[in-house]
Amino acid sequence: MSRKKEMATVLSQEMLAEGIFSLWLETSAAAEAKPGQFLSIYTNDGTKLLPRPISICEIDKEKGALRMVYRVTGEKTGTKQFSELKAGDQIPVIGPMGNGFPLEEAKGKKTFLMGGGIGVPPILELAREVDCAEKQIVVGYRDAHTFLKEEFEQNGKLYIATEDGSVGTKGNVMDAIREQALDAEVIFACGPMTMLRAIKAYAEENGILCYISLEERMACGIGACLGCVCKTKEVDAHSNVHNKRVCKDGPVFLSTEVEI
Amino acid sequence: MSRKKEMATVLSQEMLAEGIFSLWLETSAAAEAKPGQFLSIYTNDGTKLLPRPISICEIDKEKGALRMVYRVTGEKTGTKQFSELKAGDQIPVIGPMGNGFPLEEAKGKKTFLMGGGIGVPPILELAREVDCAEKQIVVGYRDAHTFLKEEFEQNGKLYIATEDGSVGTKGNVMDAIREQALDAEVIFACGPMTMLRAIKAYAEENGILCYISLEERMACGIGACLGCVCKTKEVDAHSNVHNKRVCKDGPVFLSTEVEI
Amino acid sequence: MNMAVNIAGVEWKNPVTTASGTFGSGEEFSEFVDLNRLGAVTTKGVANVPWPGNPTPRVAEVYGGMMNAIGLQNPGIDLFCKRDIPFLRKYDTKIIVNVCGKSEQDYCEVVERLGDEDVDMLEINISCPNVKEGGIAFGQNPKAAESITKAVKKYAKQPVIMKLSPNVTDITEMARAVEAGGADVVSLINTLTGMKIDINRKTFAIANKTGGMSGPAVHPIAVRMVYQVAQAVKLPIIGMGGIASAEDAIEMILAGASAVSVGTANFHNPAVTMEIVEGIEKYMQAQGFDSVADMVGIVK
Amino acid sequence: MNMAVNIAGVEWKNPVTTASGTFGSGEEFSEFVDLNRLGAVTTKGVANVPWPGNPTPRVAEVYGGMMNAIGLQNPGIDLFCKRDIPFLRKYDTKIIVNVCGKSEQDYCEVVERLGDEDVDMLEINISCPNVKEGGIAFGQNPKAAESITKAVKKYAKQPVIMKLSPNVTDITEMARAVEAGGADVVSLINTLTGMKIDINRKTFAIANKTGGMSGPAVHPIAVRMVYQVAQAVKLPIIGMGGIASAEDAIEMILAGASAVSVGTANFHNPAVTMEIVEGIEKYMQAQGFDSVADMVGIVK
Ligand SMILES: Cc1cc2nc3c(=O)[nH]c(=O)nc-3n(C[C@H](O)[C@H](O)[C@H](O)COP(=O)(O)OP(=O)(O)OC[C@H]3O[C@@H](n4cnc5c(N)ncnc54)[C@H](O)[C@@H]3O)c2cc1C
Ligand SMILES: Cc1cc2nc3c(=O)[nH]c(=O)nc-3n(C[C@H](O)[C@H](O)[C@H](O)COP(=O)(O)OP(=O)(O)OC[C@H]3O[C@@H](n4cnc5c(N)ncnc54)[C@H](O)[C@@H]3O)c2cc1C
Ligand SMILES: Cc1cc2nc3c(=O)[nH]c(=O)nc-3n(C[C@H](O)[C@H](O)[C@H](O)COP(=O)(O)O)c2cc1C
Ligand SMILES: Cc1cc2nc3c(=O)[nH]c(=O)nc-3n(C[C@H](O)[C@H](O)[C@H](O)COP(=O)(O)O)c2cc1C
Ligand code: FES
Ligand code: FES
Repeated sequence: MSRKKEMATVLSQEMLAEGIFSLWLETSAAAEAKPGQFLSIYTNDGTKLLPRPISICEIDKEKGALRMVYRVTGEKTGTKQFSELKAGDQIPVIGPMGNGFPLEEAKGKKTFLMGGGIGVPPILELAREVDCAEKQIVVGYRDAHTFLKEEFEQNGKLYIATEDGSVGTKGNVMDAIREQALDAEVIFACGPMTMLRAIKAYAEENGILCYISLEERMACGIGACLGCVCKTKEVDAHSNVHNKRVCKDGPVFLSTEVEI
Repeated sequence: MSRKKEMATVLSQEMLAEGIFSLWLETSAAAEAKPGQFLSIYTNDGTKLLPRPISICEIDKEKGALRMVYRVTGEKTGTKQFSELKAGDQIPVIGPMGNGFPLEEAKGKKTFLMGGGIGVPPILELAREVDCAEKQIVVGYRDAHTFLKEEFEQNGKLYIATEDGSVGTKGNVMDAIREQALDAEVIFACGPMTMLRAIKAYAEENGILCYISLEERMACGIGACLGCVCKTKEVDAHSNVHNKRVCKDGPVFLSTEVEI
Repeated sequence: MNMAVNIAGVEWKNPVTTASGTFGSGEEFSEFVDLNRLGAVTTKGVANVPWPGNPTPRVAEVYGGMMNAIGLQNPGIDLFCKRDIPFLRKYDTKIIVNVCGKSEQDYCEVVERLGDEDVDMLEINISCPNVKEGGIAFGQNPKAAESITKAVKKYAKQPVIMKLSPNVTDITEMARAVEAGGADVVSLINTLTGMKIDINRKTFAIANKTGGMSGPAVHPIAVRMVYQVAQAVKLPIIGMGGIASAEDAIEMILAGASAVSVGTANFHNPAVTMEIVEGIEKYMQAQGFDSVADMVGIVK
Repeated sequence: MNMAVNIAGVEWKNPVTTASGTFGSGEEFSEFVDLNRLGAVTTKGVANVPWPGNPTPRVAEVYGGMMNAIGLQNPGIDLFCKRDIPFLRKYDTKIIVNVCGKSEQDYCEVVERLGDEDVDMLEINISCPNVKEGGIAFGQNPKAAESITKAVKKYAKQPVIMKLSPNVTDITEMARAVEAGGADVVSLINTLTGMKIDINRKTFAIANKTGGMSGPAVHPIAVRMVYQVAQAVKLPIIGMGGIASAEDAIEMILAGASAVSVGTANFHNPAVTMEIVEGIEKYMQAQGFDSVADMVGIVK
């Protein structure tokens, strides 16, 4: 009985690109947070009862604050309501949630930190914290709205792919790797399923240790409802079937243990 | 197609007594408003979809503003949410609604303006506007929280009853009339059903022309759903049965036409 | 782009009508809505004779919706024909008359009487949960539903819409029954029976004890039933239950409804029907649909 | 003032338990809730063998509630007995094991197995709408419900709670059937079958197409059914469906429930069960009730 839902206080909010917002929250969740974990953010609207899982983009332990970068997915959505929050407003959260990236695996290794689309934000805190041999950040965007670019440049060697080719490699993160003839011994990745599938295949072909962060619809966010499962290769010890819970056993999985 | 739901702007809000609030709203409804009419006030909360009917307590045509005085009926209620509104906030309303008091009936007549409990507020604008021979305002409160007392004193001869006897006559408005041996030719009244029943009986016994403002649960507030009916003595022309709609045909009725 | 829909031979200019009982006969709402903009107006249930309805309180708010037990108060068919039909005829919209009764004969009397009137469709309410004999006896029993449909069809000069109750184990069984009885259209859902208790006063919030629940809270149940009925019968469906936005209406259409009715949402926003018409139009434009019919039931 | 309730001979310290499937076996929630404060913990449905459940997406948000089609994923009775029962036994609370199955035999196997385990009550889920044979065949047919109750009772060493589906025409018929079959307690309601369509992706929000709806939106329907069942049978009732506050729980008790389960609300506020226990206590104090039993079903 050590955890609870709490009111986080909005420290600041800004729009990074069309529909992409950056929100700094003061919350006790910051104390324990690790890169790759997420926050369950609740609305203040009684018609929307389920949490929105949003990855932690930056951690400021001193201020006890977390930065969340998120996309507004439509009118009348919870994220739309989040985007209207102003400094001083309160918003209910539970966190930190999930396992986070196993930073120790990258120690002394040549590493890819890969993010695509709205999977880009969690790569930032990861890049800030990971201690590895060659920190190659490979991120993919839709277009020239390359949010967080400056922050990435300060934290590693940055490679960008854009779908429309307006910045960096035209295509996705895999295209960028090929174009730049990059390689690595460890991969940490977050992004859309198609991208994760490609990365998983690439890692397995090349025998690279690869961790991917998955997304699934959630109800409880704490591992109790079995809403958010992903298929696993082996029978999982908790579920006793081929399912793991993204919210609790993940969101970060070893690429070889899940079937996506 | 001349009417619509509109956003009213809160000009000010204050607490008059424990749980009793006074809210000034800027709204186009002020232009046409008459004493005895009400405003349908909606919450900004998607879980509470029905309007709250609140009587108009004061009309300021110049400022285009209406004053609503209302009681917070409990935690988690719509009125509780109203009580949290601050100057500048927006709140959806439709109005003015209903018929209002027939002021012309009081012309040159000795008149009682009677209010009880949360039926007191609409008596204020009535007192300000009615042009009658002897303006006797008789209002009943629970205790010494005699909200609007000063305003009443400026607009007629005021008699107060309180249930606990702390101010004026101990008892209700009927007790006040008896104690002070008052009489009148016309009565306008608003208040709880028990009070209205007593006034109706008194008026009928004494052959006094009496108008009472009724309360009923509403859904549409505009006369379409038949949610808010009251029993009538005669078959009503609209309903073709013994029912009239409080929201549209009322809330003010001739005491002899309704059975309460 | 074509917003018109053809429901059992009646061409509505768009797929949006009002849910019976939430819009009176249109007069009160005509202050807020240009009735010419609606595909059809569906009127409050009318019986052969005036009905007084239930005692008050008749309505209560619930989380994300409301409950009602109006009890089908209505002025009777005579006054309705004299006053309400001529009023609605002034507008360029279809008229759907909702019919209620306590016996097969009651329904048939009203339906026969309406044969001579200038109305476009009849909706037979066999699903009102709020009066002991307001049709629910017919609406929860497939045999009875089929039989009353047959009876009504004998007298009807206009296309007949049978309105189904969601308070059943298997909605498709009911839909098949009215199809077998000769219904031209089915509409669903009527209200779900609910109850609210005032814990401070320790009494029912509605004098009738139970009430019919409606509003956004019931929408997912309505969508499910519309979908199931669309798979089960060939009849066109008028979908309703919790529609409060164009998105809700479109969901219903994608699930299989050829047209939609808007009820409780009118109480929250009297102009909502017009906004829904506009919203459907915008969605069709954005998604490249040429006609409403192209959207009906495409999610399978 | 006495918060304890006696349900079919089992004394709970207060009338609040968790709704099956929303609380796992308590472990995850034990970080947020002092399980010692609950009258009982009701576990996620368990079958004779592990079940993989449905494909994802399994959950969706709806207005004032949610839908799920987990499909009764569970680790099977063996692992459950080894891991989950010992975990719960560390706490001073009653253990109610929810049982699911595809055939009468499946259910009986689990029930028999549990006879040797240290658990307090069994809840038989004959009402899961999300798996083709997750019991709903039993839960929508009174004869089948009676027969499975009888079968289960033959093997059961603990009191048997039969959990009813709201997706029926007449809930009292189902309650009477399980009473006739020898049930010790009835619990209701399970989820209402709903559907949500994503109009932009033109697909179902839930892979299973339909899902079970729960949360505050369904509360009035649950209260109505609890009330109806309370009038129809003598069995104690565990009421659930949309309870998210002490007020909601009290409403259910006044309608006739001897105890209440809290489900979806746990997802919105993991500490809600404890708050509900406290709120009921406060209400009893304020209203002068000496025991929970004094409140049960007093609104008639
Ligand atoms: C572990 C994890 C981390 C994530 N991190 C981020 C992030 O850093 N930034 C970001 O913008 N997005 C992130 N997402 C996606 C984000 O959760 C959804 O975009 C968001 O929940 C949508 O909510 P809404 O209010 O906009 O939409 P609504 O349509 O109002 O949502 C309705 C319901 O569906 C759920 N939902 C809708 N879309 C998704 C989705 N794609 N994934 C999971 N649930 C969904 C919502 O949580 C809510 O319960 C993450 C998802 C997961 C699982
Ligand atoms: C014509 C008329 C004029 C009124 N004028 C005033 C006034 O000037 N000041 C004032 O404080 N109150 C007035 N009332 C009563 C006021 O409408 C209710 O107290 C208020 O609606 C309660 O809403 P809530 O949000 O507090 O309660 P909730 O419990 O949140 O309300 C739930 C639903 O029940 C309805 N409701 C609850 N109580 C009542 C009630 N007593 N009468 C009608 N509907 C109710 C609400 O409108 C809402 O739809 C008036 C009522 C009517 C009919
Ligand atoms: C106040 C009210 C009165 C109603 N009266 C009728 C009626 O007379 N006949 C009928 O068939 N349905 C009646 N209904 C049911 C609606 O037509 C509709 O089926 C139901 O409310 C679901 O739609 P909604 O959620 O959009 O309101 C009534 C509903 C409400 C809320
Ligand atoms: C995610 C989820 C999983 C559920 N799993 C089960 C289950 O395994 N067995 C069961 O009998 N009921 C199950 N239910 C139904 C609940 O126990 C409960 O009957 C229903 O959700 C209504 O209560 P609520 O509105 O408080 O959630 C589940 C409900 C949810 C939301
Ligand atoms: S969201 Fe409930 S188990 Fe993951
Ligand atoms: S509230 Fe609808 S008729 Fe009065």
